[in-house]
Amino acid sequence: LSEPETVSGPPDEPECFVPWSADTKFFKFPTKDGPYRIALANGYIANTWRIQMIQTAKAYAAQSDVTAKLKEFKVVSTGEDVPAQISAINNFIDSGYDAVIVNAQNPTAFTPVIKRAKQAGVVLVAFDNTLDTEDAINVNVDQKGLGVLWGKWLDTHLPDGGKILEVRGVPGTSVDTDRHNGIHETLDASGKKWEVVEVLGKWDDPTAQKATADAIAVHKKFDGITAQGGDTGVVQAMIDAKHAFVPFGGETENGFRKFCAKYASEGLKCSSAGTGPAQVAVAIKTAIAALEGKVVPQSVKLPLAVVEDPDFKENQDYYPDQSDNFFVGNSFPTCGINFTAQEIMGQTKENE
Amino acid sequence: MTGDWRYRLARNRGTLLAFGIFLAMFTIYVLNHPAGFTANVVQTATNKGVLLAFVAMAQALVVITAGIDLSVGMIFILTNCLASWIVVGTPLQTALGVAGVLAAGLACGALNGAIVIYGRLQPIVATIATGAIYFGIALWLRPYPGGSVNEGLADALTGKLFGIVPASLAVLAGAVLIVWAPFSRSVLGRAAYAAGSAEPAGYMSGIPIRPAKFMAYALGGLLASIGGLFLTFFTYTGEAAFASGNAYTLFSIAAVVLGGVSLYGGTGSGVGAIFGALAFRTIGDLLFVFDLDPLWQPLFQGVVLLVAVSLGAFGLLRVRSRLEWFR
Amino acid sequence: MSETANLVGTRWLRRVDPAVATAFACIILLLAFGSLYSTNFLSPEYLLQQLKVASFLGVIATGMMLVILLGQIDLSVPWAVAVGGMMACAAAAYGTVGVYLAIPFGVACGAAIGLVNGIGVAYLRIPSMIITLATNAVAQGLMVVYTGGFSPRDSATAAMRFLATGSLLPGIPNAVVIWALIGFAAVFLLTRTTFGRSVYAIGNRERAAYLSGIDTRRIVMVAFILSGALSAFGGVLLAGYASKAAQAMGDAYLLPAIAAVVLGGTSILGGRGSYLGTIAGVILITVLQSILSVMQMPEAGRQVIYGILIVAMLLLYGRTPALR
Amino acid sequence: MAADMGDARPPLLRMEGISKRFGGVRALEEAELTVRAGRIHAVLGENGAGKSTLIKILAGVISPDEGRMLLDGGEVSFASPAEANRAGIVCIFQELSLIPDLSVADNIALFDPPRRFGLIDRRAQRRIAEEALARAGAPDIHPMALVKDLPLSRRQMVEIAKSLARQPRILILDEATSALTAADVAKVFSVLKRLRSEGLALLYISHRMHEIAELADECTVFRNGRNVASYPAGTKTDNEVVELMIGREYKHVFPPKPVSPPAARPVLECRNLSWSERLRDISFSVRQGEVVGLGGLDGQGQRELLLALFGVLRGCGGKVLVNGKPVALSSPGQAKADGIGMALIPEDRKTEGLMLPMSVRENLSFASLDRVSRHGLIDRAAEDRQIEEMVRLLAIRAGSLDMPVGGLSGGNQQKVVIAKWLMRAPRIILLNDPTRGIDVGTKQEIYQLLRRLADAGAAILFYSTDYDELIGCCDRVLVLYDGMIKRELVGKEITEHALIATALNISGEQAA
Ligand SMILES: Nc1ncnc2c1ncn2[C@@H]1O[C@H](COP(=O)(O)OP(=O)(O)OP(=O)(O)O)[C@@H](O)[C@H]1O
Ligand SMILES: Nc1ncnc2c1ncn2[C@@H]1O[C@H](COP(=O)(O)OP(=O)(O)OP(=O)(O)O)[C@@H](O)[C@H]1O
Ligand SMILES: [Mg+2]
Ligand SMILES: [Mg+2]
Repeated sequence: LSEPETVSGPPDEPECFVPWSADTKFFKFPTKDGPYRIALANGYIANTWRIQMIQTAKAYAAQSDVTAKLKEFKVVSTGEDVPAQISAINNFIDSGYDAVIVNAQNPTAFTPVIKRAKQAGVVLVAFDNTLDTEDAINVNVDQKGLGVLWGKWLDTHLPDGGKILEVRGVPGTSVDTDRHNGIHETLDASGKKWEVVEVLGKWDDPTAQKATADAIAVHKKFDGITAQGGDTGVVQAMIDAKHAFVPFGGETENGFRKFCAKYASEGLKCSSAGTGPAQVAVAIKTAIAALEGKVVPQSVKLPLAVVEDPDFKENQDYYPDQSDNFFVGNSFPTCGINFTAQEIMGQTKENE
Repeated sequence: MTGDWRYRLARNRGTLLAFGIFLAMFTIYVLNHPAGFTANVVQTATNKGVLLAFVAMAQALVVITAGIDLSVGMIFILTNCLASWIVVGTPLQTALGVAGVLAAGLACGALNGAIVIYGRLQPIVATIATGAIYFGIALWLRPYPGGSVNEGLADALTGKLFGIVPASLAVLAGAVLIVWAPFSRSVLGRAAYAAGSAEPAGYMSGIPIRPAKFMAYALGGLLASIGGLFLTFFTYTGEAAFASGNAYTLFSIAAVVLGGVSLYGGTGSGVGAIFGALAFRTIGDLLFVFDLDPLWQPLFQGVVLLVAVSLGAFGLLRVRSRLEWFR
Repeated sequence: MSETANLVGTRWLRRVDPAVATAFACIILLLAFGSLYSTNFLSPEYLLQQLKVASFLGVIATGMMLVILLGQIDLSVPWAVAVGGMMACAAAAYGTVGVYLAIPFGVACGAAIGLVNGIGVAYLRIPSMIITLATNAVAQGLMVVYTGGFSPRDSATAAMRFLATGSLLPGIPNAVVIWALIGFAAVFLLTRTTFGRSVYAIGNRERAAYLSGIDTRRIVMVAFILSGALSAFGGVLLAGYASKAAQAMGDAYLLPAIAAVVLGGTSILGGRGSYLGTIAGVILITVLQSILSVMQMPEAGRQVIYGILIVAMLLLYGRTPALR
Repeated sequence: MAADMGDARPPLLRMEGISKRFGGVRALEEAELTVRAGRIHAVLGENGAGKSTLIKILAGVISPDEGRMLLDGGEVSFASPAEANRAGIVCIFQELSLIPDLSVADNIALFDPPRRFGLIDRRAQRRIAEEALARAGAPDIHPMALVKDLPLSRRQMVEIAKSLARQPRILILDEATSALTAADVAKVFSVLKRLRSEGLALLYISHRMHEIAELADECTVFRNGRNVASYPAGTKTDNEVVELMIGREYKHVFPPKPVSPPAARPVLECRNLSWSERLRDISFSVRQGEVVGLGGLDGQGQRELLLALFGVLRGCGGKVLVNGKPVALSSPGQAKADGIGMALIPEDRKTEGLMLPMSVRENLSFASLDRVSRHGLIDRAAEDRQIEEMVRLLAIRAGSLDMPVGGLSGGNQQKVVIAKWLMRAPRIILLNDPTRGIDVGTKQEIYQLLRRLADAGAAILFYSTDYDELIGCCDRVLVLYDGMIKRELVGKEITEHALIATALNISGEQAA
């Protein structure tokens, strides 16, 4: 069988395939001849992030150097149901695909399917919502690091500590937990006096906005805010409630960055960092590299796309003409991946 | 008797239609599948379908009494989370764990039944509320996805018998034999049908309406927990996934309707609901064999569902008396 | 003679519905309980903020109530809301005419979803629970295709912002005024028009209504169109509130809308219920969600308490009469 | 002979001082009833007299506010119909208690089905059902047919078979024969008489005097919730009984017919109407001022004919003319519209005539909403005016016009159904067995009303299962058999003999 060899680094393109940590393993799969059949097993689809991700995947697969290596690139979205996604992967394995890329609905549920992929010699690459396993490749964003970044941002801008509003994501997900822990560990480590009010925003603008509005109505004043998603809604709630602008650690929504640029002078000092949907391209790249027999880390650490006040630049860090829901972190220069907003969202339009 | 078959056919028309729809769609599916009609393909489809089949059968029991259980999805999720804690260890521990999970499902169903019947609340809202409670408990059990399950048992029950027959299908058949068949032929089951068809008339006829409804809800919880157990076997973990709980609830309603169970109560069968669930699942599988643009997939699924549920409307063409529009 | 006159005179007495009164009492109880945590729960800003947020749910629940009165249900609310918001914003991309027509266009798209539901339920006799589920899936599919394909514009127009967050009357958010207007229209429709009378009649016994010469199918269809349109209008307001539209914006409104209508004393089986009750139910649900949110209860506990409170309130006043 | 024995024995059941209120309505006040084994006890009374309420108390459906019941001399009380059943009390309720989605056999064995290993034994159940159906005189009903597919008269037969299968000691029939035709009634009567001879106690409620005369051993008359008289059957004339029931003097039953049938122009004409094997080639006309009856056994297409005229049936062949102009009606809405002016009093008031939980007021004005509204807005003053007029005209007895119509007695509900259509002053009135379950007094009012409407220019088509009615009310009678008009009887030809003979499809000579 064609199980990967575990080798010691360095990886093939060290500036792109950065290992997660010092003790990350490296895989060397038996070389397969191209062109390859690669599948993307997506779960949920009905939000801008996922749609943008799929558009990016198609755009990347359509790039000439990538197309040359692909015989087939198939995408299936199975919705929120984990078993459906598992079945899709099983089907891809049974149908002889060379690699399957997955944005997993659940990090722990794929153990049986990872086993099957391994037996069948199929390269499995997870990204965004990765898998808790050492048997498949993960393309990871440092979620906890993101929390740390936001915590540090608040720490530096609030010398005396203070009252923080933390707008959390979807409870029970590892992303939410990791980010939350990052923020709190950083704040606690600062030794200052913090009071953190947590509300649930569920990574959704209206929900976050409502929760923020309620929190402001009850608590009147916050000294700093951090939100994991739905940040545009959070700022909107501040504006509606005439809450003074305060330092803010948040995600990479275009709308949020528009606000950050506009109100920076009035005190909305932002750190905007996150996990752009373009990471799917890195995942595809990793899968191809693995199939080509190159050495890749079991866990690839993606760079964070960070922009902080006062560096928000029009049409580079944010796009005034694009949708608020658009996610801005679309370039991974170290991997040679650079998409403009137009390339991604306009892709189908040109094709039609 | 000579005329019997006609009545028999009429009685099972919903189930037969569901079977027909399923068969047609599944045939299209395997004919177009790159791997073809292999044991693996069938196993994959079955494992996915059986989960919904259990939940749909649970829903069918309640719907037959003219009720509805909008918490089945959450019972399914809750028992999944519970199973990821307790269905581990030695065979004895595992067995106890399985029993515990089933008991929990039964208890959830019984709570629904008690609130709806003895509290006299409308099932739709009552089960929305209990669904929130079950989800809260599930989240408390599993704040993050994780846990484990007895993998030997899991592999056995999601694998293949004799290398051909999916084991999950056998378990499903077992559940039909052990839960559905006796229910449909028992006095309480008959009373459940009566409750759904004409509750006051049933009461006036002196049959045990309330125990029957209670049993339907309780058994519904039990079947949902078998589903939750299988989810655990299938994924090796537990997860308090709100969206997927809601999705299973809604899917189960679609499945029972496709399976010929009337939402007005009184007619239909658990077997029909199973075929409805399998047919519904095949709609999703069709995505795999047709080369659709990924962004068009949700629309395709929606339209197929719309067409499938509209099939019943063809019967209207035959309606000669407009009064038949109204039940 | 005098006996008959007497009979006519008792009409007003029966209008005081104990369920509605209890629902309002529950709201006060909740707020009193919340004020133990922070007196700000009784502050005018907080209450107005609640009313404003409640008005989105209120608009959506109005349509849901119409449909529930018919003995049906509308599960297409989530994506009808999203379609309303997204299409209104999308229309705004087409010049000044587009901006002008944004709101009517969004509402019309919702009405179109309602039309499909209505045709399915009224003319094809598909159970509403399932046809609306299917149209919801179709609407979702359409929005995914749309978002993926056309680099959509999704920021709200100034008019939408004004409707949702402005305040024409000093101190009172426009959203509340709009809900009040829609509420008045609903009450009028339900109590003073042949349409409203027919809705109740169909909810009780469609066959009898049909044999009385009422075009029951048209009424059912219109009710679904209204429900779709009101959901979409809720989406327009929501987009105005958030100043942009998003796909998932309707997800959080389906179950609360049903719960609000039923907590307000409307029978889920149709034929019985008053709009005043729906108002109470909407405020109740909104305040309950808000208090649980602000009190920083962990999500698990919040869900459990939410569920228990709803069951408790229903047990207080939402019980169906005993068989004997 | 049976009567002598019965008197000597102690009563099987006694109800004493029973009172029951529904809100403000006193349904029963200090009511008494004594039932003896081997006797058929008829209970008579106007609509709303409290008969059904008394029965429901006896059968454990509702509990009395006051009073006690003695069974075999010992005091009993039943918390549910199941308990009453176990004590041997079996009741056929006025609103049937069959389960529409279950088969006939399932229904017959509903209460206590035969079991093997705890599960229902369908084979045995089927045997029981077939036996019971045969005993009830309805072997034509297939045990596997679904009840919802049967016409009302067959359902009543199933209900009777179901009660027989329960081996009752006391059998109660609350208007259980109201939808049956004479042939079925005869079969049921022979069963009941046999049961009497087997020593059962029977309580029989009916508004059909001739049935009571044929069947009862003793009678109790109820008025306004009290038992006003008990007497051995046959000791009072019909007129005396009716006076007891209504508490006032009683005039002749049927209003006089016009001497010669009116020669006015036809308002409603039917030419070669046919529909789906159930109606074949039906042609007739109804003139202004005429009352035309539809006769025949139940289920011979009468109901379909009325529905077809009212625009309910699809795919009808033939032609319908109103006022000489052909019309193609495709809904009741069109049929009632101004140019046509049709009204249909439907068969089943509970599912087709009324919205039971809605108020009397809302039900009364519902068919005339277009008349009391402008641009869809209801003019409440106009609505109230018209409603008051109808309440007065038909003497509808209701605690309040805002009470749910479901709270009225069966007869008053039926009056509401009729009133709701009369409010439109229709010119063509189709009636589908409108006096079923209505007391004699009210029936008489309805007959008067029909005649008055006809005299005022309406054309009336009137289906009834009661031959007396057809004979007393109609100018002509069309007798249907198997979807065809078998014979038209005019004036003096309308006799019980002719009606029955034609209904059974035997020529008059053979019958004689
Ligand atoms: N559930 C109820 N709620 C309110 N009032 C009721 C109810 N049931 C009966 N009544 C009232 O009680 C009185 C007696 O009704 P009951 O049905 O016993 O009359 P009945 O003698 O059977 O008449 P009918 O011959 O018309 O069937 C009526 O005035 C009726 O309106
Ligand atoms: N619901 C029913 N109503 C009336 N008769 C029935 C019903 N079901 C079965 N029977 C009859 O009872 C007899 C024995 O039934 P049996 O136990 O074999 O049921 P069955 O044929 O297995 O029914 P099914 O296949 O519908 O479950 C047969 O003669 C059958 O016609
Ligand atoms: Mg069989
Ligand atoms: Mg009665």
